[in-house]
Amino acid sequence: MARPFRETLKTKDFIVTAEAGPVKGSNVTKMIEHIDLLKDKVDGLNVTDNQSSVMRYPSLGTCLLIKEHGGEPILQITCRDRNRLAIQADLLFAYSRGINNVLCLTGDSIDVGDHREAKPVFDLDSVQLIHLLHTLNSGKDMAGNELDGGVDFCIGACATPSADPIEPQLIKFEKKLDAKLDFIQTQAVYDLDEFKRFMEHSRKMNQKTKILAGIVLLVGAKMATYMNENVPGIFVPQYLIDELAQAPKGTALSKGIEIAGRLISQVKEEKICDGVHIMAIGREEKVPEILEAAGL
Amino acid sequence: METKIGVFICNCGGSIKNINFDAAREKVAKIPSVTCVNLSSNLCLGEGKEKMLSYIKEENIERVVVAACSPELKEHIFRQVLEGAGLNGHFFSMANIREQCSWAHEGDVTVKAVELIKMAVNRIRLLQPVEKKELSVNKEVLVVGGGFPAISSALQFSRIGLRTTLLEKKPNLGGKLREIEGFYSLETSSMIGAVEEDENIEILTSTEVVGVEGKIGDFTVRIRKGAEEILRNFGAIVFATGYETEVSPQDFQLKLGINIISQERLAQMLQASSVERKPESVGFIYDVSDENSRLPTLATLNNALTLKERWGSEVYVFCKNVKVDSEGVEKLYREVREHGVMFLKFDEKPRISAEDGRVKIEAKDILLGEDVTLTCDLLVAEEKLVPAEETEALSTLLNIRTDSRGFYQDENVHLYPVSSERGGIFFIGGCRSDLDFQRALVDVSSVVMGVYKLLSPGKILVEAERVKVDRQKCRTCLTCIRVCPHSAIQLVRVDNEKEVAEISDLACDGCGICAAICPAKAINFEGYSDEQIVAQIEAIGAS
Amino acid sequence: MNKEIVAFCCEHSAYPAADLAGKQRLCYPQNLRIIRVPCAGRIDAIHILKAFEKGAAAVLVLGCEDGACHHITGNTRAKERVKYSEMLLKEVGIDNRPVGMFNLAPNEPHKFIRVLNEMNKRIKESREAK
Amino acid sequence: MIIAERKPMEEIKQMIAPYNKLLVAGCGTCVTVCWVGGEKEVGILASQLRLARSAEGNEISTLEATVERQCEKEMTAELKDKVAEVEAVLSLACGSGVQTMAELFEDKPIFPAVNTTFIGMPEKEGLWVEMCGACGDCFLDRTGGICPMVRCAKGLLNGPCGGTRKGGKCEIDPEKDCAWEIIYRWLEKQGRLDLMRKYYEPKNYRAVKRPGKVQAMQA
Repeated sequence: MARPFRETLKTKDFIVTAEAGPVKGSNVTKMIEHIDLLKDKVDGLNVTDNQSSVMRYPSLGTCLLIKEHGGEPILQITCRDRNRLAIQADLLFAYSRGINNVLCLTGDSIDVGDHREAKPVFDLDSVQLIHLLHTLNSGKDMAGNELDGGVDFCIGACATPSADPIEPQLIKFEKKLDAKLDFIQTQAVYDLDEFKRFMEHSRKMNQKTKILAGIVLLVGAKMATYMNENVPGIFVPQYLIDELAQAPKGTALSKGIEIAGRLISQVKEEKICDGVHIMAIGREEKVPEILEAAGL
Repeated sequence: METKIGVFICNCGGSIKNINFDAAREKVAKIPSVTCVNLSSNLCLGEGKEKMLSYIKEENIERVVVAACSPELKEHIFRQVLEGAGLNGHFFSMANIREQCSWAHEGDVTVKAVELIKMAVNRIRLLQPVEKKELSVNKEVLVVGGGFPAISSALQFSRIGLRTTLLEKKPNLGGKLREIEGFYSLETSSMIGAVEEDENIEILTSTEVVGVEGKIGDFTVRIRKGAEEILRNFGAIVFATGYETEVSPQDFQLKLGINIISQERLAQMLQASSVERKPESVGFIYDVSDENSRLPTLATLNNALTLKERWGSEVYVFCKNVKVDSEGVEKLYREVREHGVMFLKFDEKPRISAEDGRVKIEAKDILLGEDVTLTCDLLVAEEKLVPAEETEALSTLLNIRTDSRGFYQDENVHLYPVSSERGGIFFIGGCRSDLDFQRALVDVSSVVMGVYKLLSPGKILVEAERVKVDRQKCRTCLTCIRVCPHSAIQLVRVDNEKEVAEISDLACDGCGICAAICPAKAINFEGYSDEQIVAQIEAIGAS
Repeated sequence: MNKEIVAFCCEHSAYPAADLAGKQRLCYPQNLRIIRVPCAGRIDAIHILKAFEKGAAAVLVLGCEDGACHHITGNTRAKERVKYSEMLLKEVGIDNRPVGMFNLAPNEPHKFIRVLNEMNKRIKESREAK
Repeated sequence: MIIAERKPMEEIKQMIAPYNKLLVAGCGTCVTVCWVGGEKEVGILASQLRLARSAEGNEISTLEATVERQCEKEMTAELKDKVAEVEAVLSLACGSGVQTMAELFEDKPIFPAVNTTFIGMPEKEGLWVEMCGACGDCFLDRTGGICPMVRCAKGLLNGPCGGTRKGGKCEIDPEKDCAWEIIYRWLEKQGRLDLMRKYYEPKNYRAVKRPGKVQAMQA
């Protein structure tokens, strides 16, 4: 059985988590393959919650699969699709089935997904969701009612080190830290100098929360340029794009793996933060190669 | 009782040949409200007009339709006849059966002519009286600026008896006068002396306009001098705020320095009694970015000539175009060439680099069709004309547009040369375009004529409430105020209660944009109301 | 009416251009009916719709040249309103009766004729398509 | 002010398909000001419908009327005679006006010709933007006078989402400033950034019990 993530956070020097994206449909074979491949190589497996507002197999269900296959799941919850009743109910269920780690997110806008006419809920925001988790941990629900059988979640949230402008984001980040977090998983990081400045700022505010740098696998120069133009809060420096573009035909992906590995080992060697969170969007099977490239 | 409408049909001295007038007369007589139809062949001449007048009186005609030539030509003449007969001049409409009917078509056009008359009758039936009234105007003029056009127009206003205030934001009058006096043998100090001595001219220096309220004949201007603000009233405002020049070496990614200098710096060097080292070769470069280079051309030619004469340097001029359309510039250009100045014309931007403390210019000469490389001791960089600093702020304050280059009003042919979309506000000189001295003089005369016509009678005759807001219907949505191109609409408070839009008869120029856009249909444009327009449509094809 | 073109002509540009066309005897079909307006900006969608309700074959709004409107924004507004009217007509299924806005100077009688011919051509085409 | 936009013509045509005599009724208040339901638009819509039906060979006759405020029974009651003459009413008022009309004239079908969209203000001539969501629990004192409930696409109360684009633009509209970016700038200018650092509890979304009712205290 996998080690509880909270314990890992306390004891391990360099923590590695990875992301698993659920399928669109009920065929979970491929997902199980990924789970089996990764469960022993990383300290926790995040499951996205209708990522990019595209309807998929649920985060909660996938976490259950991970648990059943002996992995350590991290349940991602967004505020977009559920109101406070539904979120609390889901959390009670999760805890009762051994899913003890939660990453609190606002959620992408409905307008970027595949069900654009849906009603956006956003009954809570990510900071309020963190507070809600603490309330549940204290044995009560949001309305102040006692719970018959409490919960004890390990609570995480995300941060965007490359946002521009950064100031309003930092204020929100501070609010998240003030709400007490066990861990932070950041948006993709490529510019480590910028990330170091972000870390300096975070350390000033809070020493306890573990921070895992987000590593998104680049599969080519095109993807990098696309992300720069279209994905808020991500900035791939030009030299990395050039490096990818100059890679011989058919080797861009391995170049991307090499870059990811390089970033991870630098984060580790320079002790920039407490670990990394690997997002190999749609290429979960490549995570072991990234780990290998990083020398882990 | 039904309104009596008289229709006068004229064959314009027999020049309308393809209408059967008797048949037309018969048909027109059957149009409802038409009480009499009169045929004529010279309605606009003395005899015709007299007959028309007596006919109106005899038949007790209340409204008149004239079917003849284009209203563009004779409308005003016929209105006078109506007024002479004691009718409201507005109760008149023309059917253009000549230019837009008889002359425009082959074959018989009787049917169409009758229809055009029917359209006019339909319209005139719905007209409401429009009264004329005289509004008195303030006869004082404000001239903003301190350069040649400002000083010169102030002097002329004074001469024709209009009290003038000359307002300059700098501490002294003169503007760029001192820079050009050499070219035109002007005496700056004597001109300034003349305004200073003129009792009809008040001079305010170090002063700015910070607000303009009101309308033609009746402006209230907020003026700031230091910390003090005062309100003053004027009948007309003339802006002569000038232009500025901008050296744009960034076009070549070079900075001004010892080797690359501005025209202004060169002029200073030329005026100085001695220079450290006379440059052996000097290059000029201009007209890199746009065609409007009248003044830079003049400056370049003058400076090139002086350079030759004083220092005897080699002089090269790199340009796209030599704009010689100003008075005397063709001659000056020839003179400059005769002095040995070389002109090199390019299409592509020349490359400029530093070489051993000198400046290297590489260009493709389009006349020679060859690449030319020259090295000069000194390069005089292009100067662009840009709007004066305050232009943008003033344009917002006045609600007056600037053209695509940021200057006032140079592009609209209806306002040319010095008027603006707001009556009583004028722009002259460099603030509206790249003008040479002669053209600036033309501006001065135009504005003096314009203001004289406007203010010297002391009153303006306007049509009262021709475009009018129905206060009951006005929803105070501000749409008309936002869209009026002449800033003629303001909010007013009625009976200390409801705020509604009100149109100034003085400032309104009668375009009807507001009447078209008003979402509450609260604005009526008499003569062009919705009903009056639709009534004309209804007459079409009815026969 | 059913074959007439209703043309709202600005008195600063198109109206004198039409006069000039007559003076120069540039003959054109008789189906044109000009309504003189102080500015193309006076004309709104309702006037265009009403003309069609009365059976006009086509509606023209003619104003000053770009950048040279006597009332600064009248011609650009007219252009927008004609576009809007086209949309209003299209959404009620009336796409066979053309409406157009053109800019011309008072001394352009030939352009006036060109615009007219173009409109008559469009009327013919849309009738044939029907 | 209440902002609305006209419904798609197809929808309107379908609603009124069975009727041949119609009152097109405008409202002289908000919808006039936002160019959608005043006297002018009433004229245009009526003309459009006549054209449409005439083209179909199924003529319709229309009456046109605009009252000052269709949401006031006394004012809308003025239309009594006209309503009596027609088979149905097409109202260009906001949802509130349409319902007032419906309540007054129970025996007549009343149809909405516009979609009531939001409470907003004109950003410039002819362009209106949403400003207020009528939540019944105003938050503006804490956000520099900018409502994150409606001006943030997600209605977030504790700061911007991670989707903020470069230059502080909104995730779903690159033209629009992120509401929280504006709030930040304004509070910073006022030296009140501490307001943004504060944690705000989840909002009471039931501050107004539906259907809403406000009883004035003064008499």
